[in-house]
Amino acid sequence: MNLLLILLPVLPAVMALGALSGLLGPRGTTCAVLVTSALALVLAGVGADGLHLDWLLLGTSLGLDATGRALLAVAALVWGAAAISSRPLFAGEAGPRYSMCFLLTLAANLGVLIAQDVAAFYVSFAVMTYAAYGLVVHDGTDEAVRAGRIYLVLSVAGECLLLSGMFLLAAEAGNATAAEMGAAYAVLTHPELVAGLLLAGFAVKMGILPLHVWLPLAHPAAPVPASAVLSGLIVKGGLLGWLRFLPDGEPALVLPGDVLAMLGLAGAVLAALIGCFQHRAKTVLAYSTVSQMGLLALPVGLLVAGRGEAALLIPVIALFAVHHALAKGALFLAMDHLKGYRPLLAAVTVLPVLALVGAPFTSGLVAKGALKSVMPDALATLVTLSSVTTTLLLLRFLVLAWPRRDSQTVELRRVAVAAWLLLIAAGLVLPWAMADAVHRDYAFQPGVLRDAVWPLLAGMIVAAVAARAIRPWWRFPEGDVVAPVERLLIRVHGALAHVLEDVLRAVPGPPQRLLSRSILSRLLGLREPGIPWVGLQLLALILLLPVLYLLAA
Amino acid sequence: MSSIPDPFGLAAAALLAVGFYGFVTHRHPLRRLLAINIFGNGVFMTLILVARWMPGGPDPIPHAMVLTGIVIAVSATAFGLALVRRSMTQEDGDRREPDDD
Amino acid sequence: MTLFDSVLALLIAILAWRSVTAPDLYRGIVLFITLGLMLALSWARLDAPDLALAEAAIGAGLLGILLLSTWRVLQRAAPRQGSDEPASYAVRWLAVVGSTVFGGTVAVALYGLQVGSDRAGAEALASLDLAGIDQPVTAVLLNFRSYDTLLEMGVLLMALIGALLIRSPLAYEPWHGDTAVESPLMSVLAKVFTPIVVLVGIFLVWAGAYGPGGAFQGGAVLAGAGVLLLLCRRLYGDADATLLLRGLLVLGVTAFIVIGLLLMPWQGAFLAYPPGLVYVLLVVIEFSLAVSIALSLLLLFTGTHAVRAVRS
Amino acid sequence: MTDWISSMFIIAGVGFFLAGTVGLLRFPDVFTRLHALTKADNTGLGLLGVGVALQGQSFRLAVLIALIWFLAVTASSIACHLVARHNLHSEEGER
Amino acid sequence: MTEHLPVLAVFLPLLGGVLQFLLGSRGLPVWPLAVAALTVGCVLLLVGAVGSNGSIEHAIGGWDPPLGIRLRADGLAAVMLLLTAVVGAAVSVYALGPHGKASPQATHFWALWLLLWGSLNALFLSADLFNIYVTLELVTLSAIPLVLLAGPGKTVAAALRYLQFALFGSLLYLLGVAITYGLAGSLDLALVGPALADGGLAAGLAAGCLIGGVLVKAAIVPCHVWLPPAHGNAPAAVSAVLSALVVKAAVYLLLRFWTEPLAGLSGTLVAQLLGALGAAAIFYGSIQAFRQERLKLVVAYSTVAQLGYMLLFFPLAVSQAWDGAVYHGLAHGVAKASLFLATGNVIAYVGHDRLRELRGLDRPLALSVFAFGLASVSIMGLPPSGGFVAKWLLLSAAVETGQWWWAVVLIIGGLLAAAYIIRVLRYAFLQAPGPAVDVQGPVPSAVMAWPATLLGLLAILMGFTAAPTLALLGGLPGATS
Amino acid sequence: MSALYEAMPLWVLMTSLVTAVLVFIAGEPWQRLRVVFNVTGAVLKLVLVGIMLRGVHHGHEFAVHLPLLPDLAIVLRADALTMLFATLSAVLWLVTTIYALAYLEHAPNRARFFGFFSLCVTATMGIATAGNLFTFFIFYEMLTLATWPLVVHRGVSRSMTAGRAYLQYTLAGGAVFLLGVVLIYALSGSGDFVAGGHLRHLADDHSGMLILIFVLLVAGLGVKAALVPLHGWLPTAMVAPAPVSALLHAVAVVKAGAFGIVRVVYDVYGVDLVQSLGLGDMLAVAASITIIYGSVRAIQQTDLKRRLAFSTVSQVSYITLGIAVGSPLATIGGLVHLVHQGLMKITLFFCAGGYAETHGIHAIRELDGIGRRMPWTTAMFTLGAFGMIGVPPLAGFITKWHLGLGAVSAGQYWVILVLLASTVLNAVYFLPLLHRVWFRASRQEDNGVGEAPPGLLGPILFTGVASVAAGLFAAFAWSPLGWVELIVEREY
Repeated sequence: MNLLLILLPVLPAVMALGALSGLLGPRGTTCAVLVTSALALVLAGVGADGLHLDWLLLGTSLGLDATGRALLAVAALVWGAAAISSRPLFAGEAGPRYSMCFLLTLAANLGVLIAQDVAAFYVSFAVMTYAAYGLVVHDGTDEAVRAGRIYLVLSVAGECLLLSGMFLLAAEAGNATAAEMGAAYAVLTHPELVAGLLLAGFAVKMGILPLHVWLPLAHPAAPVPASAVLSGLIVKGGLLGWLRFLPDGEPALVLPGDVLAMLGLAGAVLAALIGCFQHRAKTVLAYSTVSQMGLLALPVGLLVAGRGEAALLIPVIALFAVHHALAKGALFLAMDHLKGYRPLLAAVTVLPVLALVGAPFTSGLVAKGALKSVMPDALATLVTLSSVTTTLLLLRFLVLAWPRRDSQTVELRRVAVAAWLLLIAAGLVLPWAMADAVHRDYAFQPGVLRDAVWPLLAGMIVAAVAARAIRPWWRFPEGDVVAPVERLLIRVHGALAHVLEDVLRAVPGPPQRLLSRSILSRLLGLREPGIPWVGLQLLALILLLPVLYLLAA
Repeated sequence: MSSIPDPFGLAAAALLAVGFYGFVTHRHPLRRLLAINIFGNGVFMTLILVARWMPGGPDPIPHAMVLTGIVIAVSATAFGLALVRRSMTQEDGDRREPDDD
Repeated sequence: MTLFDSVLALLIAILAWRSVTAPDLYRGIVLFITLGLMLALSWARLDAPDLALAEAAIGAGLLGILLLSTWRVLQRAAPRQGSDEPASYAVRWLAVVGSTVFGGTVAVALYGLQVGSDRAGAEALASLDLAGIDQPVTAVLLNFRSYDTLLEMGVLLMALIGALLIRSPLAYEPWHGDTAVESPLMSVLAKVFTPIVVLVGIFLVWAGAYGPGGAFQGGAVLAGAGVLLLLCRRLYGDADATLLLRGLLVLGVTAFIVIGLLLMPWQGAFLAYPPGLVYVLLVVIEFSLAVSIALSLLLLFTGTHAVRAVRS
Repeated sequence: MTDWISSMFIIAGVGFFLAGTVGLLRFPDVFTRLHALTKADNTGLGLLGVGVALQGQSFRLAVLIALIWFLAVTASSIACHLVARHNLHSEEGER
Repeated sequence: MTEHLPVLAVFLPLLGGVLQFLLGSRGLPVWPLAVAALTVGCVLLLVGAVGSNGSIEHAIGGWDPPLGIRLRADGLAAVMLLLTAVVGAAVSVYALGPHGKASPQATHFWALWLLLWGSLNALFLSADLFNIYVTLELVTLSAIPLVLLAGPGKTVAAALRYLQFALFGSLLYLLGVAITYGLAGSLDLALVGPALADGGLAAGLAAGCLIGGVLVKAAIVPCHVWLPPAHGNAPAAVSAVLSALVVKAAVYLLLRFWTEPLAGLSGTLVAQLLGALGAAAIFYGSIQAFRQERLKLVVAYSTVAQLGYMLLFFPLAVSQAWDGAVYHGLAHGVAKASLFLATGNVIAYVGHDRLRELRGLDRPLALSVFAFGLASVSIMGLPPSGGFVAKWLLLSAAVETGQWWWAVVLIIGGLLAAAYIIRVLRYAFLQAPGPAVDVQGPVPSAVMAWPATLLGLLAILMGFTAAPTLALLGGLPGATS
Repeated sequence: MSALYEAMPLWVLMTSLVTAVLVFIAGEPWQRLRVVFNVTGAVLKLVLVGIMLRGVHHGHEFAVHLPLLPDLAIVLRADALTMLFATLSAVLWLVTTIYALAYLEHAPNRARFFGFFSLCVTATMGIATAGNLFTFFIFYEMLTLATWPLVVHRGVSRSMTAGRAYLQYTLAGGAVFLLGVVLIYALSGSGDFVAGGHLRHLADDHSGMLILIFVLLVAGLGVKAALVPLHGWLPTAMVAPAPVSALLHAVAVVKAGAFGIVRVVYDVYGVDLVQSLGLGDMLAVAASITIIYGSVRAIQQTDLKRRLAFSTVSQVSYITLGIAVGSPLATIGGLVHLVHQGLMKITLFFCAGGYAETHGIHAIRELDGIGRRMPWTTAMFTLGAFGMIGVPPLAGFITKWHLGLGAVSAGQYWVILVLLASTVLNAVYFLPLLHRVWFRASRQEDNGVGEAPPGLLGPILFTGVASVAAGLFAAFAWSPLGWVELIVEREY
């Protein structure tokens, strides 16, 4: 069974090469993805014990821990739906390239899920990052290229942080697997430095507050199925990194854990507020991802700071991640189907919105409920406050995304809608199935229900008031902080280039310039001495020799 | 050993000096050949002096050396003179490289 | 006698200086010939009779006539070139200082020479009887250091080949009998003098065995006779040499080498003569050398491949 | 006794040489100088030869000196003739 | 029998040359080649004999020194004879091309060439001061007419200047011999040493004249002005021999005098002076070579430069420096002969050697350009070549004796050599419409192309097999002194 | 073992030497014969190297002694380190020969080209199998001489100036190196390569001299290893035809310099002596400056091959950096990069050659949208580029990984900063290239010319896959990394 594990990333990778050469048509690509998803589902269901291949790369060990299995199931579903909905893109003019990127990202994503040791994880993580660039920049518009560039810059920066963290970790602990992480940190000389670097590295991918700027730019620029996968699954890669490579409860790691928690909470609130003032539905959704990831960072921060035992926190984090992935994936895929005026479909999209907000009887309820259950109550209230901001954000989304009456009807693709609906259904059912008994009955306690409803109502009231009060709806630039920073960087780069230019010109060229023209010309101007002078020199020589002999005697 | 300095020693030194002077200062090849011959005669004079100063009669070996030297000098000079004749009688154009300055 | 010697030495020095610094070439050459004669005289005084003869015959005589005839050829080709300006002032001044210092050093070195008695010369004189010739110089030339003499003949041959290659001969065209140019006395000169000179030459070669003289001096005198005939238009230079003439030219060298190589296996060394045959061999070698030298010097003078008598 | 006679001869010879040299220096043109040289020097040489032969006390030496004197005389006279002819021709050529 | 070999080595070519002059053009291609083959055979036998049982002596005429003259074939002489035989054989084969039966003055060429070969052998074997004077004259007076063979018109001035310097050098040398004889009373190299050692001013002057005379013949820098016009205008075969052997013989004499007659004299300062002369030769020669516009002049000036390396032995004076200097002589001899023969082929094909118009030659003259390349590797002293081994030995000697400045001279010399050689090689590779042709000669035949290539290959091979040659050479004579 | 088997390094050398001679003799018209010579030579060499590899793996010592001077011999010895470089050269020679045969289909002077080409490989093999400094120097200079005709192969004035610059640098470097070698032989009496170096006993009283010699040796080798002040010749030498710049400037010549530095540091001085004399830091600083400088200059270049050349300048210094840091892990990183950089860089140069040959693309801005028309070449180019950046599954990552670990274990933390800076810089000058290749619409009209001809594409694919395999299967026993671990474990 565990041999199948290795097949997960290898199959799509091989298919990607086929896609590049054009042998694998659009139909072939979709089938490939579906087959891989099916395999993933089977593995998620059955579960697989660890596999260690010492000849691959630096000695890779693969395996499926709890969160891994959960996310694997979700990944199968979301990738399958995204593949079905991006079938026209596979057939497009840049089809082979898009399908290669799509399959490569799928392979890397699955790799991330099953990789247990540091090197293998980093391999899949890096390939996922670079392959995703292909998805972000697919349209080729200037906006996409700019988003891609920022995405790359930040990703490369993130990779550097990760790399240095790993060097420090692996230098002392060798290629440690997730299981031995606790022991590894004990032996490290500067555990807090390593943890800090790893946290920051994965935070870039998760879009935690200061490093989130690429997300609101990249996701809207990418085509719809790509952004669905980006928001739903690839972002979760960072989460897995945290869970696997940061020990829980290390005394030295209190500071990084708390910092993460604070940033997560701030992110959840601020991102939602900024999101409200956006003018494109996909950007709003992107900001919603940033805010949800902030929420998710909170329990991880606590885990790392040792403020809660792992056994409680990890299932909650997994549950919340699954819930978010399914809901966000469905919402992004919906954008495809809301093009034509179809009120019925629009109504269906409200379901994942409600789930995200945490309305009763939705997956959000059990996920948020579980989240609050493990929190100290002060933080729990803050989490409920974040539900308000999330409601505001998603209302903004609904306002923007609701199909206008006059928009021209677009021919509906039956299969895509069916897959989308399946996804929504799974979104509603799966978290409930996953949550264990404690969470389920906790969700139905009266207090929790009350907490689930009042933020919804409060959100609606504030939205109504705001709609009237702020007449010209403010316009925050997408990716908020990035625009000024980018301008600053461009100016600095220009200045640096000039300085470099002068320095290089000052450095002397190849050696012949060293022999300055005058010396060389004078040397070459040397003419043969005439015979008289030669005679004199000979005479001088003959007289000099006896003198030297006498002197030396 | 001869009591007072043998006058011919000075003559030999004079010949050598004049020969060297002639070789250095003169540009015309014929005059230079003359100077070389004078220098040669100076050397032969030295050899003969050395032969004469040996106690017990003139030493035949330096004499043989001088004789051989004279024949070689003459043959070389004859060859030189032929060269000079050829270089001078060629049409003046390319006759003399601007070698002596 | 030292007074005579010092006057002679002073005369030589002055002649040499005047010859080098003579304003024009002709004067230089004439002074050089006189210097040659004076040198011959001084070497006679330094009791080196062989060398005096050689210097007079070869150094002054043959070289003199060569210089004069070359000068005449140059005179006809480029009249003014004899007296071109000497080198720059600085060079001349430095040359004077340099050469006087050089002369002085040589003089000091010569007079400081402690000439010992255990010399190669003494040994040569001691083993003279083994050499089969009682004239020491000729014994050294033909027996003790015969290798040098052999190589020297090679030099002569090479110089001749070199001169031939240059193809600028002094050859005098055959005389066609127009008396306006020729004075009657020339035929007298040729008829009276030539036999005497040839006689003296042969005598000199023969006398080498027991007194001053020898192949070189004799050969030179014979060459002189040849030159005389040339000047009197009895001989003229000719381009194609017969095998016989070339044979005579190389006779000296070949005889020497062949005798040396043939005797080597028996005597154990190159040019080691068997005691019995020493005298005979040396005479044979002496005469072949003389013939080669005479002919070589004559051809060196004419610069042609051969000389041919005028059919009157 | 013979010393007296030989010294007499030698002094006469030198005298003739002296005359010849003075002639050489003083005479205006080529021909006169040639004349002085050949005549005076040859006789001077003859006298010197006799003087030296007397000193030498051997008949063979005397014959040799006579032969040398004879050669010297013929050579110098022919030489003088040729030089004169040459100058004569060259002067004719110039005029 | 072996002690007769030196005599045969000298007199076979001499007799051959004389008889060639006698026979005229009748026995042309066969006779000289036969004599050449015999000489090479004799030299090889001699070298073999020296290799196996040390130096061989032969007193000529049966008279032992100080009276008679002795021929001595020791390590150094054997090595130089071997070099002469190798280069001689190659040049003889090459000369069949331009100086074959039909060419003008062929008899004179072959006569003079055999005489030159004989005199070179005589010089290397001679161990008597005056005899060396005579052999030096022999070598010069056979070399100068050979230069004239390239058409008297354009070579007479060069030959005249060469003769003047050669004559003056020889007479200066003879003055040295005279004073030495005065001091020592004998002429044999071995016997003269002690007398010169305590001779004071006279010995100093004698040594000065000896060295001065030989420096003129060896064309070391102040007195090199006669070499470039002579070697530059001579026919290819002749300039190869001149540069590789004749000039080398003079430097050989310097080495010989330094280690035998003048060994007694305390020559530390003189050694540094000679080293300085060598360095000046290297720099001046290279810079002039870099300036020349004609290919043969570049190669001629390169000779002036390369001879400087052999002079570096004197200041170093350790046995390694001795091996290095002699081995450099050999490597340079072989490489320089190859260069000149290759240049000869170029001139035979194109009619001129103006460097700027020699483009695109590597197609028609592939073999010659290849030979030129191989030889220039040795000239530049780059591995794997004989030149490099010599440079290595000299460098190690310089470093061991702590005189690092000679090491710097060697290094810079190598770079300068590379500068002027690459400037020439560049034209072979330059892709252009082909060389400007004055008179289109035929593509050089095998007999002209292969000698140069074989010599080039030998120069490279010498980079690998230095041990046997150095064993033959034997260490620094009188290394103990 | 039979003497024949013992002298295996010599036969390896002879195969390419004999090929060179045969090709020269065959001359221009015999095109088909020349192809046969070349290919058989390359294959034969590969087989022999394979046999030697197996032999060395079992611990068998191959050695050949050619006595040159009484106390000095040319020694050809095959130890583990030799086999690393020899295998790389042998494999890449075969690949490049096939590539060159296709590339120079109708070019003039091919006999001359392939002759000197084989000579170069002989020199490289010589460098790899050299047993002492003297033999190393002989083949080091022979390499210069053999490469010059290739650089000036085109014969146009531009390649002539490039040739001159190349020679000025390399000959000057060679001279300095010779001085160093002579000093070593004078000081210690022998220059043999002995694991752990043979100069330790001189350390106390000759430290000053040892430092001077080290500087000389590294300067001499630095020219070919393109350390910063001495790298000027590499970008200008890009004028040479693609196979030349591929094998020589990305693999043989540049690697010879780096390999030399490895030999000097490990087998002449010994690591601890180098560290104790403080030379390790000096070398590390020099290498770091080169890495940064090379990358910065690469960013500025507009011509593709010049950018790759500067990238070579910076990448080769990884090897020097790995050695300079000195800890076993860093050494592994440095040495394995010798192979990885070879594979990746040769792929990039092959692709550049492919672009130039099929579409006449030289400048970077002409690369737009080539991915669509030459997907496979561009895919390999992408793999090579990512490898250069150090993206994980590829070989580059393995090197960076080990260098990083080595640096940390040696306590040189600043080295990690250098590694990261170089990764960022590499990304800055490779990623826009990749973007332009894949995501830009191509400006040139579609003239029907599609993928590169098979002769070019085959080698590209081979080297591309090889670089991926070297990364993926790194831990495999027979992979470059496995072999390097064997070296490190044997040497120290």
